[in-house]
Amino acid sequence: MKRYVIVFSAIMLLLTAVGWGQDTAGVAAAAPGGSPPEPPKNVRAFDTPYDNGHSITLTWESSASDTAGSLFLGYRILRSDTPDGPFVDRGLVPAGATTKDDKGVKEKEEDGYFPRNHDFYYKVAAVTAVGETESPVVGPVQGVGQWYNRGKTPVAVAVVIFTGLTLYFIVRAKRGAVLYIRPLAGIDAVDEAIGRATEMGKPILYVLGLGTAADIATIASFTILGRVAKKVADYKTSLIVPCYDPIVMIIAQETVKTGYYNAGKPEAYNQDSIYFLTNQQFAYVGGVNGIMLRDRPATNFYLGKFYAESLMLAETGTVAGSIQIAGTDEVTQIPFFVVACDYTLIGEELYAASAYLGREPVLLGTLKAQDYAKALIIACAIIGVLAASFGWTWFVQQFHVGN
Amino acid sequence: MSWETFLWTTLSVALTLCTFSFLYRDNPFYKFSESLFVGVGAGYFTIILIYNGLVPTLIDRLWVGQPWWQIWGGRWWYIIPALLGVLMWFRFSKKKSWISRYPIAFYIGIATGVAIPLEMQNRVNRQLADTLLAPNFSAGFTAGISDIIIIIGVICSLFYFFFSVAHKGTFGGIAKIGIFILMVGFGASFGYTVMGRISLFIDRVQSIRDWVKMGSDGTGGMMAIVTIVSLAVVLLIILEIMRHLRNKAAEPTAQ
Amino acid sequence: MNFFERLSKLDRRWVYLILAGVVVITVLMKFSTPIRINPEVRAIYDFVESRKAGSYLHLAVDYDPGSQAEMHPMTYAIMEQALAKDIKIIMTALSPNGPGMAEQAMLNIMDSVRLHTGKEVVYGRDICFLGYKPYPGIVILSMGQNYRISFPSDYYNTPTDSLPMMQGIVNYSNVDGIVLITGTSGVDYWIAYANGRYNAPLAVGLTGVMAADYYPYLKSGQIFGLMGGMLGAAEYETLAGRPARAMEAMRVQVWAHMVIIIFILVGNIGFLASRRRGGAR
Amino acid sequence: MKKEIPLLIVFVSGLFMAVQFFVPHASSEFIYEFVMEWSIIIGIFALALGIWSLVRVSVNKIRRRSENWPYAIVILAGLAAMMVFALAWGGLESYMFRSFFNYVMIPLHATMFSLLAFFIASAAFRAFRARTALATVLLISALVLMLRFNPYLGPLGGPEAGLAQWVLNVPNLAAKRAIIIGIGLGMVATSLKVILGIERTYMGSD
Repeated sequence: MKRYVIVFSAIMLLLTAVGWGQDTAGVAAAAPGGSPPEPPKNVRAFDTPYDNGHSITLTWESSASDTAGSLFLGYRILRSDTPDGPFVDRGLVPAGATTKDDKGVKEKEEDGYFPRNHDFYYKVAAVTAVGETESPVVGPVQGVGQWYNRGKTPVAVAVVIFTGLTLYFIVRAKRGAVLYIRPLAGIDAVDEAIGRATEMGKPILYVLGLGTAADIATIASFTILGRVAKKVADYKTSLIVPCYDPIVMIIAQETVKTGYYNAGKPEAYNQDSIYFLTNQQFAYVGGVNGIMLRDRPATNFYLGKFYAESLMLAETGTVAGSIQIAGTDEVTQIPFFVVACDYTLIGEELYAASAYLGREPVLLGTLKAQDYAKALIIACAIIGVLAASFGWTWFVQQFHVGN
Repeated sequence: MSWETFLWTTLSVALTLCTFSFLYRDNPFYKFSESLFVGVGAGYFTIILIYNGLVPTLIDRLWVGQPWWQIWGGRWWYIIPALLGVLMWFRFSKKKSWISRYPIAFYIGIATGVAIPLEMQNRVNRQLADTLLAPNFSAGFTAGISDIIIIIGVICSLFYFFFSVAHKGTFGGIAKIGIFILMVGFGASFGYTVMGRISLFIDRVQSIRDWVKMGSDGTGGMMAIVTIVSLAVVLLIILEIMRHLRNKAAEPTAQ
Repeated sequence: MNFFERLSKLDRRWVYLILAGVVVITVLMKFSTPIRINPEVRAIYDFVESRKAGSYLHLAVDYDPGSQAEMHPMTYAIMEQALAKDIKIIMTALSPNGPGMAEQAMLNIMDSVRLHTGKEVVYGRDICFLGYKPYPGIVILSMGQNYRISFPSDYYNTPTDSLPMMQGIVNYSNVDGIVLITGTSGVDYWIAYANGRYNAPLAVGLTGVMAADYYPYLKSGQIFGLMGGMLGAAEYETLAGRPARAMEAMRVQVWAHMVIIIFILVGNIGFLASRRRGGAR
Repeated sequence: MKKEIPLLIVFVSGLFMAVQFFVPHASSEFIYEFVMEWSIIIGIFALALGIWSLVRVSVNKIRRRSENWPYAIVILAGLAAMMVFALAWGGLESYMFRSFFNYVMIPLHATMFSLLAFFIASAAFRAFRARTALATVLLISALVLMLRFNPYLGPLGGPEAGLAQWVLNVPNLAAKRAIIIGIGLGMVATSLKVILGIERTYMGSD
């Protein structure tokens, strides 16, 4: 009988301690037949570094009761506006943890608002089946926003180096330095493909993909489209550009117009050949597939952002007998283009294409900057791996980007 | 099963069959379903953008229950993006269409400005930091060798992407190893994806099966519709085969 | 044009037709593929099979609707097997969208057992569902102490103590083993806490994508069995002698893949043969 | 006025957003979120131009009786139907709008997507030929991955599954990483070219 009483009261206490349903935080109970846990030691509360200010970080050393195999449930974070309470439960952290960011949103009117520049007091309680033991109160502490995120320094350094390289090579190119670039099969094919369309008297289809005008891949595709449009105007071929996004359509119209203008044939430009189709992924695929089978373009360009439709477009284009040149920055889709298209611009080649097609020295200069950046990355990788292997962690840590 | 659901389901099965006919060749049935999809898709997108985009991000913020002309109670500063949006409409005019470049310039500027540090961090800094690991031989010999292969693979593949150096000699050799590694990766990606894609078609076959079942379990009328649709499909296939045979007979034999 | 050249230039529509034909036939026909049973799946089956009537099994259903296609067949197969052997099942759900999955599985199985064996499965006597609680790590720990800490009442708000089958069942030490079916990373908690701290025998059923990462735990003995994805579920259905949902999906997929692989091989044979005949070009 | 000011806007807003990335303060976050909303709102206004373009192209097709013009009517009918259903009867909750979504759009979407299964098969058949050394490597690595879950060939977790996992985790990872790094550099370079006004074809000609 006595055993049942003990079990029953232990259960009841556990329920209270873990506290589902009710906010019973702060009730530290001593249990019959067991001792309450040791409190966590050295609790510290401080402003979370490099954040927007709506967060405070807590750290502590494990309670002596938090050992493997024990019935230790975790740590409860308690917060108050005054040192004397009342303390509010800010969540439970599983056993073994020694840190927690107590944070919230910055909008005053929303749930979970966490005030900035406001004094708080904290306690951390060790929770077991038997009871809870709280640490002493720490504080006051305030969440403060920072103006520079030091964790991002490696990114800042990378951006500065890269921008410097780019500017340097642009200036050099403007002064007339001759830059070599290696041939790229996909680019060499562009002229041939446009010429073929002219011979066959068939149009050229240019698909900008599913990206919005805010996607850099789409922006890169615009720059290629401008060069292609110029050549198309030179060859007096027609161009079809069905678009997936209205803003993309508007920019594509401007781009093609510029291309025709640069070719000295602004009168040949027809705005209706660059149109909005639809904004549903597979409806768009259906529409473009239809164009391929009905207008039988001699050449299809797929440059931009592509998802599952990559292979559907490329296979239909093959059926229609078109030459296909593709390029995307979606890593998972590159293989499908490689398999099904005649020429594929792999990854970075997509971004290099406009410089290749335009052949303007300034643009070629940026390619040189990209190459130097890659050389730098390779050097860092080799040195870094060696450093890591010989335990020289300082070097490796310099590359680590914080949140 | 209600008639209503059955008829809607019949419609979707019919559209499904129309779409599948594309695999054979372009035909009026596919053209119909494709055009319908394009139109309905654009209409759906417009409506969603009005109700889930325009209303919550703009209208609800400008007008908070006041008479419509009085926007000061709301967050009036949202009038700025609205004006920028209206500037886009200058494209309807031939002469003034250049005004639309202002919002576009803003849009592009934001996109590229956000991208510079963000893509540098996510694609360059983070990927590089993940590469800087000592080969983990404590997890076994294979694991250690694999780590070394990863590092060598990354470096060789990066060599392939050099634009301003001729791919000749030693450099060309390293770049060649790089392109082989890229191809292994592409093959793996392709093979990995095949698994999931078949199930998409399985799902469509099952939905047609369910429709046939729905009809045969339902009233006589439903059964009749299922029969008519099925007969129509069979008839079309037979007609197509006959047309094909006739054309073949008319053609001079190949070779 | 010889046979091999013809083969390698086969019209794509034949490829489509054969693939579609194989899928349609395998969907409609009720045959089973010869599934080779892996020891890690058999271990789970044997474990359930060797339990005595009246013993207890804890079934953790921790997956969301998104992975139900792979996970439901596992849950169904194990429940059918256990209930047929009069093993009592305690169910829990520790993923936010899991309770709906668990309840659906439980109700369907109660019906189907009644239909197939005529055996009446009574809620509270043969099976119970304790429900969902957040913080999986803590819930798993607390259940090692006492089920009632996290689940003072079951999913339907009946006090746990008033369920006949829960009389005398305190914690993991009263159940013979835990089978966890999950598509979430909560599996790490189960391994670390339920097995690590309380030494409860644990077997897991995982999505195909996850499975490969958990073989090390099988080797180290932290889990005694593992089912991976649709194939794992199909293996289990085969063992249980009741091929059902997983088997259907599996036989279609397997045959469709075979078709694609055969096409690749045929294409290459045709290509290589015609190249050899054509000589060096 | 026509070109200089837009280029200045690109430069200023681009530079501002690039710097914003390094400032974690709440006021910087606020500006970021506000500016993102601006982009969304501009996009909504642009939609009118998109729909106008679709309608114009379709109407022209019908008027000129170009090839396949009847299907332009279907496009316009679908577009009009969805707009009328929602705007005239109960918005997003409208019965017809929802039914069209559930029984026209969803099945068409799923069916169009499922065509991919066939395209994968035909692409594999047509393109996976051991023409060159590179093509052979591609073919073999794809086959290794395709065979990994085949019960006719071996147990899950057996040697070929291990090989597949290795191909996925080692060479595939190396290839992806190199591609991603290259793409990152390309994206930053392209963005720089746009912000600096070196690349300006998108801005129009006059």
